[in-house]
Amino acid sequence: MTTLLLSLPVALPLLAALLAVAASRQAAGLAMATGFLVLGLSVWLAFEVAAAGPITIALGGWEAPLGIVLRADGLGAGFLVVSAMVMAVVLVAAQPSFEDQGQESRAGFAFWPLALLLFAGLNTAFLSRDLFNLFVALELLTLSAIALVAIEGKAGSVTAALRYMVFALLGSVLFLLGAALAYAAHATLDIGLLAQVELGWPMAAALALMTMGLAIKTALFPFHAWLPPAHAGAPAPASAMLSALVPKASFVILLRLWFDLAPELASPLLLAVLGGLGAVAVIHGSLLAIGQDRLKLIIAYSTVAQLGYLFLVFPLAGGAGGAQPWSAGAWTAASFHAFAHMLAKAAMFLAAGLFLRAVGHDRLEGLRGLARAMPIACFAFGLSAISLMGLPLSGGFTAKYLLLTSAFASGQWGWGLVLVAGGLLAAIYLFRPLNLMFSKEGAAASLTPVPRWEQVLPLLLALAAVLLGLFSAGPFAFLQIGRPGAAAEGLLP
Amino acid sequence: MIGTALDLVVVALLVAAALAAVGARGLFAGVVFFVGYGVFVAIAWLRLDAIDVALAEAAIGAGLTGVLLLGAVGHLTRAGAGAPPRRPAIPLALACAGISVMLGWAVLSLPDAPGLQAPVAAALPGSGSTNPVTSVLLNFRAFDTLLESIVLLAVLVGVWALAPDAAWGGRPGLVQRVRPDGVLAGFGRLLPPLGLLVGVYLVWAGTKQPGGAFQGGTVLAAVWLLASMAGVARAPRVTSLILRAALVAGPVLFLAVGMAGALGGSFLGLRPDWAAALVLTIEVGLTLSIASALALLVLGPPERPA
Amino acid sequence: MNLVIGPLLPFVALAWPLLLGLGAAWPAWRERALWVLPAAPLPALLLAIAWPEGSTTAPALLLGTVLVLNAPGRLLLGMVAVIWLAAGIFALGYFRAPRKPAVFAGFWCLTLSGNLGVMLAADVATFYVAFAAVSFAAYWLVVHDGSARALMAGRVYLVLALLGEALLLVGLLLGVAAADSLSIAAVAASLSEAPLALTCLILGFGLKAGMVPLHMWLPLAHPAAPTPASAALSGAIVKAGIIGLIRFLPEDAGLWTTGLILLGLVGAYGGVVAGLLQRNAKAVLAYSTVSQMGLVLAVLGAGLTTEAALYAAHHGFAKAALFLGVGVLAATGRRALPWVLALAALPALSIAGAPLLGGALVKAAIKPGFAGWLEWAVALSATGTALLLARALWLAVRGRADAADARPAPLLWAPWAGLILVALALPWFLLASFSTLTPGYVLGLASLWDATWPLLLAALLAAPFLRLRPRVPALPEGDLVVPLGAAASAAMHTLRRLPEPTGPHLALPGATRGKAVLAALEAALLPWRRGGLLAAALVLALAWSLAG
Amino acid sequence: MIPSATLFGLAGAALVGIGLYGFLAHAHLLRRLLSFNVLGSGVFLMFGAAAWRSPWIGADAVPHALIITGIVVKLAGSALAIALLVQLARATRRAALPEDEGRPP
Repeated sequence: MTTLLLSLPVALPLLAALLAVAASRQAAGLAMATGFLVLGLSVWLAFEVAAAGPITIALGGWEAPLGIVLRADGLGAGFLVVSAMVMAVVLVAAQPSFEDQGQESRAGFAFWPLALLLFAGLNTAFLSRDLFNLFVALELLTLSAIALVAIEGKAGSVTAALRYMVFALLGSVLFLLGAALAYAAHATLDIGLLAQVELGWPMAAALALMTMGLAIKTALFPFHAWLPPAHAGAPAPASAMLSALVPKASFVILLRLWFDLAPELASPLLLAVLGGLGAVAVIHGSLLAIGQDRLKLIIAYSTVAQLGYLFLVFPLAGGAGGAQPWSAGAWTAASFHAFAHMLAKAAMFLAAGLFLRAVGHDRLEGLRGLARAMPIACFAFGLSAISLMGLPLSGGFTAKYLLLTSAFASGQWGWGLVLVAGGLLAAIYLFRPLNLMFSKEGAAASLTPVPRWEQVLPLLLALAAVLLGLFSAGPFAFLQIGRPGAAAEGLLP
Repeated sequence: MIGTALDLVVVALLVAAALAAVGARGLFAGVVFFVGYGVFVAIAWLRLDAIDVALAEAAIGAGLTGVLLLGAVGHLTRAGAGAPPRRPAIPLALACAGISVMLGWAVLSLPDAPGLQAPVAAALPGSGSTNPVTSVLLNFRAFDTLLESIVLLAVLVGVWALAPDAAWGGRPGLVQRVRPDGVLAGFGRLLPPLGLLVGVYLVWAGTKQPGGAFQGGTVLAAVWLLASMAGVARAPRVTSLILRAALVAGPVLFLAVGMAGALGGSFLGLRPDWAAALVLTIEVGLTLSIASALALLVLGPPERPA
Repeated sequence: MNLVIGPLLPFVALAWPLLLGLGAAWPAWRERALWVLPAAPLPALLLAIAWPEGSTTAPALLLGTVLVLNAPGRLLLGMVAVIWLAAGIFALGYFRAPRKPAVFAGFWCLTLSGNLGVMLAADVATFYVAFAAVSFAAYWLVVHDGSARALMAGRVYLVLALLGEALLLVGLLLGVAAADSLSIAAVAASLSEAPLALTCLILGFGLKAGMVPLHMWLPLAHPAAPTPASAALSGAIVKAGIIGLIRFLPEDAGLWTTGLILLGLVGAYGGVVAGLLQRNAKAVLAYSTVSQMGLVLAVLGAGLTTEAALYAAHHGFAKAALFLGVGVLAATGRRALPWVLALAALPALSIAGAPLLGGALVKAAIKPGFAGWLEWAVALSATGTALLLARALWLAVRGRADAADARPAPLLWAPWAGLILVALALPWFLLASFSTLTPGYVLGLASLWDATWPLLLAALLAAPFLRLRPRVPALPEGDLVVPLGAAASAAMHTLRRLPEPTGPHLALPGATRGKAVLAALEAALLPWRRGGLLAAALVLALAWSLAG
Repeated sequence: MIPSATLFGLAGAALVGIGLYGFLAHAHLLRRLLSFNVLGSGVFLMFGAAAWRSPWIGADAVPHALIITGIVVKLAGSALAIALLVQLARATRRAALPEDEGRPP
């Protein structure tokens, strides 16, 4: 049973993608069914993990180092569940734009297999323990994502896709170089086995290469400039996947490198560089988001900032700090933040897509008074904004709270200031669209009506983001399952 | 001693060709140098006793990539698209040299650890192939190979998605106009049967000797491309069901075998007594899909209204 | 995993108002939404009166919610429930044609739930969430009537509430970090080693409880709200700050022991002086709250926790009764005035500590905390209180109904009378368990005299004023002393001038330029060569540092 | 006598440097892509050379298989990039990203 539970989240999207190519008429239904099926399986898997601890399977029956090992621990299964939630909703939301209307169309053909392959790549990245396999999974994920960026076919989106491509190629070749060095030095690619060997100079170079490669793929400042045009230019369901899900794959691998594979090797410089760039990303991305006049660009720049928070986990919980009592909080906070961002950002992009469809453009002034015409979607946008700002009771709040506690507990005040400043700046850049949406006077004269069920979809995700904060003790405990060095007690009673 | 001298010559040629390819003044010259560079890389692989890799490098790394690059040069020239010339960048050169030094140092300080020769040899019987590379590809690390064959498909979908909306349903690539009695047409008629033979041999041999689905598939793709350029065979429409079926057949087969294994307790596991037959079946299926995907990637998206 | 471990009622008490508040938003009920107000605090009342002590846990809620029912919390929980119940009934009679009843009812319920939550919470996360709920939701109660004065008060309230929340959050985070636990008890125990956290917490709670000099919002906000909400604000909501101090103050608060006593006494007297210069009955009552809370802070500084809770509870009942009394007097004509005034004077006398009333008991209870000149200072403050409340009643009488035979409706006077009764009687029952005294002590001659002389002094001081009626200078609400007043009015001036954000562009100075600079920076990061060079250089630096 | 593994490993390191320089320095996207392919084969050569460090046991088949996979993935990336580039060239008549030739993006 465990074999199926671990392999189906990867195999099902792959199979559905292949079938979607062959029978594009049924692609939409196939994709939606796959989304919910994988969600169900992931939840089931999560329950198994919660009951029995981390689950490991060796593919083909070949144990590492010869074969590839998949492992579902709290972190992997948690990401699996949340990304499946996002994916299931996004695939449903994509149906009106991409379902075949009798005749097969270009975008209608391409969207579904690409989305499903992205899904498969993502799930593999969350589960796999093999560096080279992770490389292939990242390639599958990234190439599908790039194709989705270009799917509008306009010159702007092709430029954005090419720019993304160049950064992605650099990121993946650096990661591959690191993986190759790791194998050359220790004749294994398995993270678990590499964690047990004495690591020398080749491995130091390998880790530096992989870290930079993954940081570039996660769009860490200053390698973020490709992200806003790429995410803002894609159709809304694609934007939701790109912004909410894609960067998390490389980030999870980064977590595995520095908390599973070589925690003791992390140098102060590495931690400072990652945390520092993350902090700059928070401020820089937020300030730029304040300056944008198009809703989708605001949301995309907000992604730059929100991804920055994730990197604060390195100075707060990495290296020598990993043995400290506060590290569990910071380590978990990173995952929490990623979860909250996944849910809230996907909701925001879906809502923005509906606004765009209703108004015809996504310039801010078009939002004036929209709350009366589309109350549900505007409410969903507001709820997601609450989580992004980190207001109490939302998932974003729990994450920031945990990060702040660790920052104070470890005496690293500076990071705490960044967190507070980032929350304030988020309130400022989200205030403008919200204020316009809920303003009393003026409303777009002629709105294209948007069916109510479509407005409910972002609301579901936004509610999940808030519920994550309301019920955070369970997820907190779940994430600890299989956490390396989990002996250090957390901050919870 | 002679071996080292030979190695040094190959290395010198490699570096020189790489410098020429990267630094060539003209775009076309750069691509030609790159194809030459690919040949030297293949030779280097032979020196390292990696015949499978050498075949793959020659067929895919130099051959197909070269064709893709040449095709792109043609498209860019026709579109009149240029770019500013390269300006020398000293800090960048220093940083790249630094990376090389770092890697060189890493190479020199690799610990004296043996690779996985022993485990591979131990697992080889019952893996379905006597060629260790094929065993790794289709059995020990089958998941990588499965994903990789699907990456090709993902990219093909992405390339097709760049077609103009009106051209959807048409045939991939621009229509070739070939003189019916020209040299290309002659080659186009003569070479395909030969290539077909080579390709099929490579696939069949792959289970025992160097070769396999990727190398064989590339040769078959080349055959198709040649025939299509010669006007002998026309690419089917992108909506063709047969084409779509051919594209997904290999990965679907692979995945089906893998899922069957999962029902038996291990995802992508092959029963030792059936392994040989399964490996061959998967190889054949993959070859078909890889050949069609590679050929279609070179042809590019459909560009004329259907 | 069990959702809730332990009795369910504490959660019901918190969730019930929220459910009612949501129900009030139901379109069909919107017009009659106010009817939910009296029902909202009922489960909490049951909990406070008839439930055994103990704790309840919901491991999955927030970071693991723990609610505890124990002595000081139970008393204040009951006080909150009773005041909100009375105010809720009063509101039914008070609002003829309510403005946006559903919004009012919704935020009323949310504030109530938060107010109950702070009395029950035993873990930091729940406490903070409840505190934030009571702080922010109360804003809508303050600005309910939508007048310029209310909006102005609301703005000041919001700014200071935000400041308080920020202080509180930082303090809690630091405290949790120091204690390495989310339990309030553990945090409190470790606060004596974390002076910064303690300071942040005291300032945050003090702000809510009207501690000088953070009290400025209080005399603005309490009078601005509709009368039932004023009663809840001054009677119940300020006690959120008091319970915070009761729960979090460590045994050894270091310098803050003295600090609290001094700031408390400054508030106790300053509130009297500033309150006497007011022209509005509700503003005078609000300053009286500042003054009384000053005393409670001093008691807390002296280390008498349970006595402080008892004093605060009595003040809650009596002050809420006084606020409602202003509303009752406003509905009373000349004919019924003597009776109503006589009743209205009872809670005032009680707060001033007149013998045999509940207030005399609680005043006696806190006396052992002070010695020497402090004892005198505390005792003398009752004189100020008496003067202040007399002025409040005088102002309220001037605002009585025009029609001579107007009578307050039962919905107005019944809850009011009920509150007065509780205020006068309850201390008799609780004195023994909340202090070292017994009720019999209060009947002794010495203590009767102790309770009487400040009132006599007050009467002596008031006599010349009543006779001569000099023109007293007026002090604007919200300003305590002249320099602070000037600063505050300057601040208020600025606040008034702040444009309401309307357009999509924030009119910040230099925004355009900053935007251009940022865009230039972003453009400078975009070219591939720069990014690539940076990546290569970082790889080298990281590899070097990792190998070292 | 220098072992082939060392020699080709060092050659691979050099090729990585050459390819990386071209990849980062060129504004012309096709040249950038060509350099990326040089960079990639340098990585593979390093990897493959390491598999030949113990010629007396024979070559390690695992890196060989991984390299074949890598070559195919690299081709896939190049194919998508080239298709995008051709579209860009047709739409804008340029073969470089705007910011790399000093135009506003």
